[in-house]
Amino acid sequence: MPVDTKRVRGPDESQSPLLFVLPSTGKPECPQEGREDGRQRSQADVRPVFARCGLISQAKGSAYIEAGNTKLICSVYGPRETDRKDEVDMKSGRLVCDFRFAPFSCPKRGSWIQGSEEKALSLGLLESLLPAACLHKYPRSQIEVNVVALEHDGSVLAHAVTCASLALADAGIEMYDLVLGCALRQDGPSFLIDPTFAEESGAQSAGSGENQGRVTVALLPSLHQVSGLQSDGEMAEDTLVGAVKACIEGCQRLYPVIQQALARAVRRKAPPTAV
Amino acid sequence: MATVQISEAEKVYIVHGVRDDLRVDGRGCEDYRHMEIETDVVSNTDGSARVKLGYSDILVGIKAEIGRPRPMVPDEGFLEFFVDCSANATPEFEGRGGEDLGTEISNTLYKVFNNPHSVDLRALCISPKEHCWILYVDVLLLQCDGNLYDAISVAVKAALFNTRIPRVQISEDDEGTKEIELSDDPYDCMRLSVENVPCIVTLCKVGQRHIVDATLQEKACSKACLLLSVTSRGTVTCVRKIGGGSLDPESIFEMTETGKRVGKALQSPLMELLQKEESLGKKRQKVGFLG
Amino acid sequence: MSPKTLCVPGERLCSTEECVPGPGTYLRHGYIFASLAGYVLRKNAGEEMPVVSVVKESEAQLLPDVGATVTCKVEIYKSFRPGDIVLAKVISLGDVQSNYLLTTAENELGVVVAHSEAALCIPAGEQMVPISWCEMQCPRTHAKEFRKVARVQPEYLQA
Amino acid sequence: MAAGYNHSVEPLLKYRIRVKKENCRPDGRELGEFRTTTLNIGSVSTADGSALVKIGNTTIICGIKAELTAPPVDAPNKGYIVPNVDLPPLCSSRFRPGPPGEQAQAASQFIADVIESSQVIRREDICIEKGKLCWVLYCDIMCLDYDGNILDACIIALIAALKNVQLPEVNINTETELAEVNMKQKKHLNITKHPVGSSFAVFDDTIIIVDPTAEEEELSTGMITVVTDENEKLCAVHKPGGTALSGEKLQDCISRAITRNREVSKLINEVMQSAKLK
Amino acid sequence: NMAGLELLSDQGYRLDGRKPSELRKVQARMGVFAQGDGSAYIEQGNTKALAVVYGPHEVRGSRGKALHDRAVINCQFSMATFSTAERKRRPHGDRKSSEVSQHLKQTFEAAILTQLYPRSQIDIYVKILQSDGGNYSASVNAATLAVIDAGIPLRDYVCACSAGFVEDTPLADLCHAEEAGGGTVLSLALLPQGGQIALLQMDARLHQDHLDTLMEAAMTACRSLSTVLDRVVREHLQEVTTLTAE
Amino acid sequence: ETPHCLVHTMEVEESSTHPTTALREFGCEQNLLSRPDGSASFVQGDTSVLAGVYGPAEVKVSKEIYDRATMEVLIQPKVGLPAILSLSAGHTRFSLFYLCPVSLLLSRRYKASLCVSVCLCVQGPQLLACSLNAACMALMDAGLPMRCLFCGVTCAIDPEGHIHTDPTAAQERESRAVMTFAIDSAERRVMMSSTKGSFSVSELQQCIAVSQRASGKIFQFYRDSVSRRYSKML
Repeated sequence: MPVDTKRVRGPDESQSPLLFVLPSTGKPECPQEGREDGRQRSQADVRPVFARCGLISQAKGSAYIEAGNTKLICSVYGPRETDRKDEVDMKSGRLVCDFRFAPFSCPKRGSWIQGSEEKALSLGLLESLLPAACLHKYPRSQIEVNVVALEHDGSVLAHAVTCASLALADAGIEMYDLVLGCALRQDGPSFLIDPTFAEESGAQSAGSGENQGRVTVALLPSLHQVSGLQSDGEMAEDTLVGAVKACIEGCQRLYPVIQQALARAVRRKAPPTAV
Repeated sequence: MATVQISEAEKVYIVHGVRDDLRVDGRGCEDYRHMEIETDVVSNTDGSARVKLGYSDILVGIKAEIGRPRPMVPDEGFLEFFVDCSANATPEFEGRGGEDLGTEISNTLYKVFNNPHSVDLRALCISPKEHCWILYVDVLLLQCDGNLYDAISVAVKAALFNTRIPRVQISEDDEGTKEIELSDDPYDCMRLSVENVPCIVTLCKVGQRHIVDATLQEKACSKACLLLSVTSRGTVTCVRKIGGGSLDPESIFEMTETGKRVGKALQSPLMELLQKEESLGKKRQKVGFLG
Repeated sequence: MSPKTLCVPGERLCSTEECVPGPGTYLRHGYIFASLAGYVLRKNAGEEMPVVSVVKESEAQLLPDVGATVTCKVEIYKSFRPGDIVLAKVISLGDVQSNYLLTTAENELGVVVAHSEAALCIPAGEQMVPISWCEMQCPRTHAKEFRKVARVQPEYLQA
Repeated sequence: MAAGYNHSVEPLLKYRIRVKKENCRPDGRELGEFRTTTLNIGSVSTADGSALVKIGNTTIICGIKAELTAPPVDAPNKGYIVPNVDLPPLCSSRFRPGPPGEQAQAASQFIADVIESSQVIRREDICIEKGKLCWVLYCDIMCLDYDGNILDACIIALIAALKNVQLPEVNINTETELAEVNMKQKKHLNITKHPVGSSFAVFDDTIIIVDPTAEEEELSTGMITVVTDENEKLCAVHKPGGTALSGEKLQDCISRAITRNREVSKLINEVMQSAKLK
Repeated sequence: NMAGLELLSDQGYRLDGRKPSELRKVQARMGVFAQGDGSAYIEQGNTKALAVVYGPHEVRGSRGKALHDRAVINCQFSMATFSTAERKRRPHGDRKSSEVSQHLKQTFEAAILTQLYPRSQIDIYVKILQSDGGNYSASVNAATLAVIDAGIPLRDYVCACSAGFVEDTPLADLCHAEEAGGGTVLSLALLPQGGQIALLQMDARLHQDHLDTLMEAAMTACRSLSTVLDRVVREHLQEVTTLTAE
Repeated sequence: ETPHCLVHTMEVEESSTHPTTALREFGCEQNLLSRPDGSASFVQGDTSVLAGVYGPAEVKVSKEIYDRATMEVLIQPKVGLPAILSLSAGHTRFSLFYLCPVSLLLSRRYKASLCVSVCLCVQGPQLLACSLNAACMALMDAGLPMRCLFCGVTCAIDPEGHIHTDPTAAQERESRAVMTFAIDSAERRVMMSSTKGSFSVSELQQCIAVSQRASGKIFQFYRDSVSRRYSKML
């Protein structure tokens, strides 16, 4: 292993105290009906979202989103001259996405070095945003989207997509539509929309070996197009279709909140009387 | 060649062809190209396979090594995927040029296998919390001619089928220190059940229709693809939208349906072929790269 | 025609039969959609149909359009020196390898602000004053230097 | 940052003339005036301790994660404190993705030095059993908005986050020799010193301003950071090159730093108090 | 020599039963891939290498790399992660494979008539699929066939072989166990017709008196390899001409 | 032409009036490398540093800054890759990066590139001070126009509150605080400061005063070695 000389180094190996917690006696019952935070199963019951634009003074556009305990911040820089001059297509702009977990954002401490999960999320973010951005309007240039997860409490990609599209709109990057994200955890016959970290990674409820999986959908709400779709686990085809439909519904639930956040940002930057 | 650029006229020609269910090479929308599969091609691995699909050429080698189980799942072994997009396939991959594609593919493979049924990971455990088998699944891209994911998934499945893991014996001495002994007999080994190992079907939306096993030219006409990994029972283990375009929900549902059908149909001839090849045993003429 | 209507990207503004699409909008299936978050503006420019556009705030565009006049930094001996602020016009986006192609071949284009080279003015060269269309002079050392001087139009200096 | 562009015509000169003439900075502050400082603690529940600090636009978040490890061989009765400062591309267009740049490295080293010099925590306090088990406190400091003077903000965030940390009780099982963690019994850390930093930007030794913005930092010809503790002792006088300063000017900076310490200590205490009430 | 006893039996046979000057079995095929301008596969015993050649084509990346009087030879040597007994973490980029890449480049700069293609670039990529000693040699031999397959003019075949020294006996074409034995290993790339040496490399020390014998052993091995390669090329040509004639 | 070398060492006597400004013997050799435009080695106590200056040279277009010279500072250990150096070596780099441009008299149009390369030959205490001195001598040797010279002085405060300039490794280990200053030759002001440990304001001011006094000796040493070198050349 190469030694990291650009950071203050700690011990070679350390373990989370959570691994040494004594198993508590009474196992908490797996709630079949409701969910831990009181939301309903198998309904488009998304967590209330708090969204704000324009928090980062240095960025062209920025957004902060909080859904339950999941907290994400995003900045957009550019359009500016592209780094990669060898890129084949100079007529269209480049979108660059960088997703990161803050080291303290997950139950287990993460490394500063971008891991493969972060790379996969960066790519998922990029593919979900690409269909919405009018990149042909920005020849020879690149637009950078940086997302940092400050706290990961489930559905992180879905909210990252929403957050990034808010920041892009705040930056005044031309877009065909906003992009909204919604995630789902399929648990046997029922599903949990916008799952928390525990619901996302938790064990299946008893007695249902089939149809366990996770789905994330990114939606262009007014054009009604799916710009991103990812799933894993094991699902029958009709379950999967149902899950995608539920996610689309979840995205639509989010739309008014995001519209309001954006309108607020527009009004703050230039009060209606000024125009 | 990971991607090609084609002219507008070519695009129109391909899109019109697909509309009439007639592709440039004469295939229908749901037909695969000719596929060649050979297992046991690299002798110093525990399992290997080579798959040729069109000119796409994939070599998979699997090595089993003894390691420590992950703390969260102490009674299971695990799989590690690595995809080497070698410069042999295209000069673009020279140096670190193939790394991004390599991580993208390996991340997808992790998702495809992220479920308890694809591979019996418990069988890979030697002694809980202490020792387990780690299967290093190394994918080597030798040539790219479109539809890498499908070819890679078939090659991985074939290589897993071919994998033989030595049997181990755990002996404990007086002080309680455990020692692992590998069986001396090369035929005394463990096989993996690949019954539930999924295969990937990538569907590309071209015009208003979707096609399987797209060539590079066809891929260039498509704005968005849908990747599905399907088991022999028709269960979907992973879905991913690939590419810079969007899809309307209806076509996603149609593509899922096609994907499931095609993926399911792909499985039994593949298993038959693998079993037939194995039944030849030592009599089989190994072709490798010399054929 | 209320200017106070807010919109977000992807909102349908009107059909093409009512309006002509302007900046900040795009066309799709015969309708005009917003591509920016901002205020909807409809302007009658004397033509038959009003132009509909979306404006954020008054903000200078950072990327030059072809034909637009830009201020940038260049270097060609005798006409320009590094650090000069030059008024130029973009004539092409250039190809993959090269950069933007600019021109100053107009009386109004050329060096706007320059600092003297002279060693006496260390560390910061004094800002020079133009004395002809091809020369500028340092007010402190009175040394003359060559520049392709622009006949500056006042509106460009406001920014 | 379209705004920054306009200044490039004659930035330094203009700035200097304006500050000299009006004794006032572009944002209306006086030379010795800090921007409004706000503090929020415990906002990240995945961290064992966290704090978010804003000095004007500059935003710094510090999250502390505690893990278990074996004590260092050369100091078997001590634990580890591992501070790292990250300046991600998120916070400003001047930073690129990838390994930490010069500035982030220098900041990490500086924070590590401040912890060591000021003895914020006695490293013996976080040792659980000599030579066997100790805590390692990963103090990850991340800049979310870079508008100058990150060092001051980093120190405040670090101290506030450390005060927010609660460590679970750990025992070593005498039979299995394995650690046993009791999440129900948690204890605060013993913070012995409260260092506070004050950064100054120097303009050719004629003007010294406190708490520079990113733009002022860029224009300045030198920077200096003075860290003091509550006993008016100095923990760091950090000046990486730049314009030279006389001893008297340095004394002015130190005096300002001492008053700043009182201001910030008061802020931290207030926020800690109100957090306890919740 | 401590490993000497095991490496050479009393009867004068090597670990795998070969005589000291005997080569391992060589099997090769040209034109294994449809894409790329030339390709070849070679097996030398258990060492298996694939080579692909692209070019001559325009210089990629920065144009500053182009040479005005000849072609740039660009080589990358890499090893499949499963090619060695213990799994490799990275296929290339480590010091060892960068060194072999550099040696390949030097070897083929000496062999290819680069002046015929000024301002252009020729890429040679070699992948070791299975490694059992003599990686460099197998790479050179595979690359030679691939270059010929690409129709790029060569001064001569470049044949490479390794040789080692055990108890005053020179051994040709070492396998992994013999290479790892700790003795001197000499790698030689030869243009056999004129007897010119394209590359010579030796690690560990050797008494000056032994150098000639060792060189001679390596050169003989290279010459016999060249006849094998020549046969492969002729057979391939035969095959191609009959195919095109049909 | 063989490079003109000059080895010069100086012993600073323990002066009874200022016992605290005692400096150990140090040595310096200028122009000992042929490749760089200027070079110097500086030996101070157990620490030895070699510095080379390359430039002014043409700048790479990609690294060009339109209104100033491009500075690059490299720190290398004597053996092995620079990657093995710890963060504290980065501190030396950081300091030099901000020090050199101030002391150099470069026109703002001076679009050249300058590279200062420092090789840590024997890594002892006071690496920072020693590196500063070596770099300054190398800049001088390169013949670059300079506004002023600079030198590095290290002081340590022991638990009893005594100040030691140029502390030994043992003194440094036992000390309560260690500070290193860079002092300019023109007005003896503080150009750079780096401290470890905690100390009072008066202790800081004392250390600065002591360092300023000590700097005089180092600047005299600079002068002596240069004048001796040129007297030989003429």
